[in-house]
Amino acid sequence: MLEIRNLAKSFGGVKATNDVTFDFPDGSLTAVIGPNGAGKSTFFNLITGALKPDAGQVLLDGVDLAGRSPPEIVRHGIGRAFQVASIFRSLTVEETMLAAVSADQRTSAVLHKRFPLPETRDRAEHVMELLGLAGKRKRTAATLSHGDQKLLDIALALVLEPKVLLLDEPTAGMGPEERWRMIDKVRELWETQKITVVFIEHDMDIVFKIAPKIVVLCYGRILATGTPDEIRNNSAVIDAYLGTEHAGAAA
Amino acid sequence: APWVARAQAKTIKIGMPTILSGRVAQLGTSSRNAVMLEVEKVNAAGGLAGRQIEMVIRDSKGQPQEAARVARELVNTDGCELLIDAEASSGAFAVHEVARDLGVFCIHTNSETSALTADPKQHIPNAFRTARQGVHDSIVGGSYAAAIAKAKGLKKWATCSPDYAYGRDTTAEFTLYLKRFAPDVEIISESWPKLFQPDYTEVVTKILQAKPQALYSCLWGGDLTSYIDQANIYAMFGQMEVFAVNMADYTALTVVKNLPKGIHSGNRYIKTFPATPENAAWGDAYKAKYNEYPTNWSWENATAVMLMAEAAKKANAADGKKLAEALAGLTIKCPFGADGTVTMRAEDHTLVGYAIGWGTTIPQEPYVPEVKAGDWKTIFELEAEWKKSKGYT
Amino acid sequence: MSAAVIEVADLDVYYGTSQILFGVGLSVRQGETMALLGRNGAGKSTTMKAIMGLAPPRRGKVSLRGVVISGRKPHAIARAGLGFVPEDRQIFPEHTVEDNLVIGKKRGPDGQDEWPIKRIYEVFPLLEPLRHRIAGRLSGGEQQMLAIARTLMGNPALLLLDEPSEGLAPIIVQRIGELLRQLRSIGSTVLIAEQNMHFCLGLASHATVIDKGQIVYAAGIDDLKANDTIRRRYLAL
Amino acid sequence: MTELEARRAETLVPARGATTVWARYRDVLIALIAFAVLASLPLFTGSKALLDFVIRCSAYGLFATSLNLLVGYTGLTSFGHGMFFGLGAYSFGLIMQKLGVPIPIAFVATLAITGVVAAIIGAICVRLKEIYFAFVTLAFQMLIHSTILSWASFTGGDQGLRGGIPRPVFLGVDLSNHVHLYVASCALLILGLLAMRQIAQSPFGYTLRMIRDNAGRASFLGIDVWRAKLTVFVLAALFASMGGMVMALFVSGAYPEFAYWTISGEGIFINMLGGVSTFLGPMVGTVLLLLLNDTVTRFTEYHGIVLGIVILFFALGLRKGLLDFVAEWFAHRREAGEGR
Amino acid sequence: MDLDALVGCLSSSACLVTQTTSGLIIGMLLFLVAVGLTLIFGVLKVVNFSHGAFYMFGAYFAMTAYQLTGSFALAVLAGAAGTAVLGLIFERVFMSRVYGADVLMQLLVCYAFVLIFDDVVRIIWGPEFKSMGMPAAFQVMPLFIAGGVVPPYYLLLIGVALAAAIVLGIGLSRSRIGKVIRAAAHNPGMVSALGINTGLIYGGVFALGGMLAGLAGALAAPVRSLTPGMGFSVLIESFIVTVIGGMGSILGALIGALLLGLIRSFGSLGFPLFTEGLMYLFMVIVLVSKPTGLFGKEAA
Ligand SMILES: Nc1ncnc2c1ncn2[C@@H]1O[C@H](COP(=O)(O)OP(=O)(O)OP(=O)(O)O)[C@@H](O)[C@H]1O
Ligand SMILES: Nc1ncnc2c1ncn2[C@@H]1O[C@H](COP(=O)(O)OP(=O)(O)OP(=O)(O)O)[C@@H](O)[C@H]1O
Ligand SMILES: [Mg+2]
Ligand SMILES: [Mg+2]
Repeated sequence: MLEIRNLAKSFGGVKATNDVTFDFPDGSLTAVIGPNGAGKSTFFNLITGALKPDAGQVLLDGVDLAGRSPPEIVRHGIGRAFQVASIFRSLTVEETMLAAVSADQRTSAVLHKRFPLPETRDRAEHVMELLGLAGKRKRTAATLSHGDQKLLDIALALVLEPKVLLLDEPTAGMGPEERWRMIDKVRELWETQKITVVFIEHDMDIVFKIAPKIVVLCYGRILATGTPDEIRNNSAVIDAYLGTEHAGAAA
Repeated sequence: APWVARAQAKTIKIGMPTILSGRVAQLGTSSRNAVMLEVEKVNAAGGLAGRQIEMVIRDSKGQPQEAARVARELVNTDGCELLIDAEASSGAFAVHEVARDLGVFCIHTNSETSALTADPKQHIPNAFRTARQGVHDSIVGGSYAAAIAKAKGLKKWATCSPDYAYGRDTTAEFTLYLKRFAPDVEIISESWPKLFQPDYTEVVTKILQAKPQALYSCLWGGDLTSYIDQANIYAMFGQMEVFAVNMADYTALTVVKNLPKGIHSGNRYIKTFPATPENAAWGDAYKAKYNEYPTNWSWENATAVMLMAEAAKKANAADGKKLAEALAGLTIKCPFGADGTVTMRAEDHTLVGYAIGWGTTIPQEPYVPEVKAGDWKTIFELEAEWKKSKGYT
Repeated sequence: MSAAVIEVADLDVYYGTSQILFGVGLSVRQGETMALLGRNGAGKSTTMKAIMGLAPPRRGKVSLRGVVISGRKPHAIARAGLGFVPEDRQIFPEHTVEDNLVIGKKRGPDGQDEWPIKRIYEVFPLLEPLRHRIAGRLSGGEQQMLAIARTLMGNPALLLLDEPSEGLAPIIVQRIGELLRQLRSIGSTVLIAEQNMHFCLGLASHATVIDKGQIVYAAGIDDLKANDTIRRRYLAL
Repeated sequence: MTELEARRAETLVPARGATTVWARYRDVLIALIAFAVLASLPLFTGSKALLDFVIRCSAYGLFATSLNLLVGYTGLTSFGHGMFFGLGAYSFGLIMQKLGVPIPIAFVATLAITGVVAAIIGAICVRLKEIYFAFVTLAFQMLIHSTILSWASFTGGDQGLRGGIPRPVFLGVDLSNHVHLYVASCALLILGLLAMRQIAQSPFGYTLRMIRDNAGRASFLGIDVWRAKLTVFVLAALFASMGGMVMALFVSGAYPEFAYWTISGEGIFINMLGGVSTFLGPMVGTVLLLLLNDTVTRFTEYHGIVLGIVILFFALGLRKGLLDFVAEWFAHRREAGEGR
Repeated sequence: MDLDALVGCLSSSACLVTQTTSGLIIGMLLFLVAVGLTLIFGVLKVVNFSHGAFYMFGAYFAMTAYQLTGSFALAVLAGAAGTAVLGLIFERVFMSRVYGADVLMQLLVCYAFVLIFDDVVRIIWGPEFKSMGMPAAFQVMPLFIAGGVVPPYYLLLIGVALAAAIVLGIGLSRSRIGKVIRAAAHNPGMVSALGINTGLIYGGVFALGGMLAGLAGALAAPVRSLTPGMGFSVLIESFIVTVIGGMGSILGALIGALLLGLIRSFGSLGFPLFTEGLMYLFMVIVLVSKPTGLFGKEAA
């Protein structure tokens, strides 16, 4: 279980994360929404070590990870994908996956053997298969389409076999079709891999359709939590975030 | 046999690595000019033991590894049988190693570092030096300065010299002899600007703070003129006697716009010292040909060619080995000799007997009207002593 | 019917050796809001960049009110009267809001100045209290408004908007929609590229559909709403 | 890039897999052949100048290729890599002059010294980014250069290590013999290149590529970026130091110029000339630069202008190193061929 | 080391004044060169290795103009204007072709011009060093302030440099053109899409940077010897200055230059043999404690 306790971070005067406490049970799927600048990405950055929290705890199965470096946190089992696909432009899809597995198996500093090590193959293969990247294995990452780059980014997080997967706007910049394909994939992963998934999303159709639980952040604080129906009808959320178009629409 | 005669008639190539680009290109060029001036004379007179000289001159950019590379290439690829090494100090040591390795005859013409010939560890039979030697310079300078110090009561001295081997050694030796002849002299301030440092303001002010009665400097070339320009606006020259050993060189004298009167300097090359018709004629001939005055490096390189020509005459061969044998101990007539001759000393293969002296400047030609010649007898005595103190003998 | 403000004909655009646009042509008339629709990677942004001269076309012609502007440098094209709001907004993050606006200030192609800063603040009342804020610290929606406002400062005859709703909270999308309707009501001419159909269909008067670098459909917005084939085939709706 | 383009790019990437073992042996084989060819050169030509040229290529080639481990593979632009070239030359020269140990011992000791110094300097430098990394390495280089100049009693100051480097015969190898020195240099070059090739193709090599492309992302995969950078910094220093030792043997001395920033500059220049995205690019650059240098200085003392114009040709004309350009050109050709 | 001298100086007002002004002088000339460097880097992200050449050309242009006209004002003008034109040409004809290429490629183009410019000077003015000479107006006795010596020429020099610093600083932060320049530094594409000719800005910035270096060269010409390659040592020091101050920051360049000047003037008292090393050491210390220089911004 991932437990967040009193997490706080401010930039200058801005309290980007303000005393956030929340639990993500094992195997849960949670959406994080909130206005632009509410502190959603910051929240992820604090959990994954990209930023050091000013205060608070990030407990994974009881171990406090707050303030540790990204490599350490990754090794404890929290993987993440980025709002803007963050990949290795000059490596091929296959090389990217193999190198990531190598990193996870602590063989990334091996000097005397040739890349790739045989023991990295299966895992890399498995994840490429899972996300439908196998057919594009020889493509250089930079030449992939926008959507495939996002997929590759998620694949990078997944190939480390994390306990918790954090996805920052996995569908950002995608068309309606790709969007749904991507989110179906995320749900499938969640169902088959039995991992804890937390994702940030601005597309309410998606959020309301697939997330059993939603957290709304606003000005760094938790504004509301609940099921899609609860959130949809929460007047504070409507005022701060949803506006009138989505409010209660699908009820 | 006829084939011998033909071989004899073949031209002889002399390789010359020197610095033709970068900050000291001017000096390298003046070395080349002087060599070519003399080689033309030798060739007109029949060449080196009957063989016409062909100079192969290459740029080393002043980098030792390039100097070594060029020297090797001159011998190995271009077929040069003799080398004139017109490099500055570190390049000279690099070429020296090449000469040691290849056994080729080599005259160092520009390196004034005493150790190059004084240190027996460096000694090889096929290498010589026709440059002035630092320690000679310092002995003459020290004794000249001491005389003035005593006459004018200059007790507090400051030094300001470039921070590299030449600057440090020369300054150390100068003060050594200054104190020897004038024991109550005291060095109260030392400055060590970097070679080619663009700005000397902090050095100038530092010296002004120390309020010395006299200043010694072995800055040279552009560094010296910069220094003078910058010291001038602090009105430094009115406040102390200045001994700048490298001032009396045309490269500096003709360039500096507000040359202060009365700077003491050693001669580098100056047309009027030694005050002989031969020397004046040589300087004029050089000026006529190249439209500028010779430099300190010019006379040193010219002397090398003169010595080679005479040695070849004596050995009746242009072969490096025989040339080296003939050269050791050879005395020749030379416009740059203190008494009209210079000698290649046999024991350490370095030039002695060249004109050396000090005088004071005036802002227009002849710039240094009177030069007080140094005394070679004293030089020899003190040099021997110095060698012993260094463990060279 | 008024004359075309912008006329794009036969554009071929390459990135390096790969061709992205194949003979793209479209035209927008005075007062229209034209939606440029298409899937990811269809070439919407590239079309806009090509019009702006940021991705110079190898073939084809862009004319603004009959004057050929293709082949000019971006700044010359902007001066001819085009205003561009790129998909990622590209505000100047270290400048204040007002500095961003000042940098965008220029007279229109006929020397007119219809958008003094006062009017900007009237149309974007949310920006006025933020005028001295560092733009990089604004929220995404505020940045989007700033980007549009900055471009309006240049008095464009035609506004090119690339995905103004991307990555924004629903309430902000709604607000920007209102704003664009307002602009339309004062007679501005707009070319807008969008993925968000809800948003776009409620806004545009005309639509052009691009797919794999080619224009496949162009008509009035009601036509498109009625044409299921096109919508399903190219817009995945 | 379009799908079409991407599919083309696909065909450029050589198939990997079971071929990795073969790839390794292929590298060794190529190295052996290259060594055989180089080592037998003296049998066919009496030209000492050619051998000299190859020795200098070894020295600069080791240095430049090691710099490419930093610049090309890791994206660390060092302006001070030359300090390790100088350090190698000086340490080796001093050990031989002062201690008179057998050459292999001096060789290993020099590597050890370089490793320690590089680890200390690297630990400070690799935290910095881009231009600041470049300049702080430059600062360290200048510090080392200043130290060499100031510590004249030990290093000989600006006059360099004088009096030649002794070369006691070891196991029949006499490095004062020109041919022996030549063969030894070739052996060092080939071994060094082979080792660097192995580094580049190892899992660590791919870690470096990841860091170059996106260091931040690499750290979210569990890679300790700082450690990896430091490791490659030290490894590259070792090979640069080897180059310095070859140079010291060639000129039989060491000079402050070896530790001056210009050496680093030349290294970068060589890399740009030859190309940074191909392993042998720096080697090609080395040969190009040395050839250029040696021929141009023969004909004019205005080599600055000539060299400058040649550089402009590369920079403005090709916009990349020669080998990179050739590799790309071949790729296009192949692509065109397949298109037909 | 000679710490006594340093301590002795710090306790004497005469020495303090003299050494401080001498530090200011060194620093201010350095600033004029460095600020162009930092400006060009800030806007174009180009590490202009050929910047020293502009300093050199400034000095040579000034010397030639002085010899022809005898007017020092014209000489300075010639140095500044000549290098401005040179900078413009250099940017428009050559540098503009390598934007977007590898940073090292840009470095290479600059390096090529270091070589070419030095040889061009050698061909035009000859390999020997030259001296312009101090204009008669400034051949006067130095002033004495609180016991310290300050030559009037150097007061002029400090004044000019300070004026340049103020004009640049205010101009860039207040005026619209300044804002545009800073914006172009971040995002040239967007700036041009807003109707601003970035080519002109780039050329202008290079011309301005060249002009400032040329101005420094011209002002230094009366007191420094002129030689091909003279730009080099100045360049290295300016790099130290810009890196210490933070690449791209004008205030950083000013502070960095003054600090370096003071390090030199006081360092030469306390550490006469390690003044140079002191500068590098200082740079290392600054970068270790603040990895982007004193006023540098973290690259995004
Ligand atoms: N490194 C930083 N330095 C200063 N301020 C920051 C930094 N990162 C984020 N902020 C500020 O913190 C607040 C929260 O930012 P964050 O990126 O977490 O928002 P978000 O909820 O992810 O928004 P969006 O939906 O637009 O991505 C914003 O006001 C932002 O400007
Ligand atoms: N800089 C570039 N280099 C190479 N190819 C590019 C570049 N930018 C875009 N492309 C390619 O050009 C095609 C069209 O891209 P464009 O950005 O115009 O699409 P779009 O319709 O705007 O898509 P989106 O909705 O994702 O913004 C895509 O296949 C894309 O991969
Ligand atoms: Mg975010
Ligand atoms: Mg787009």
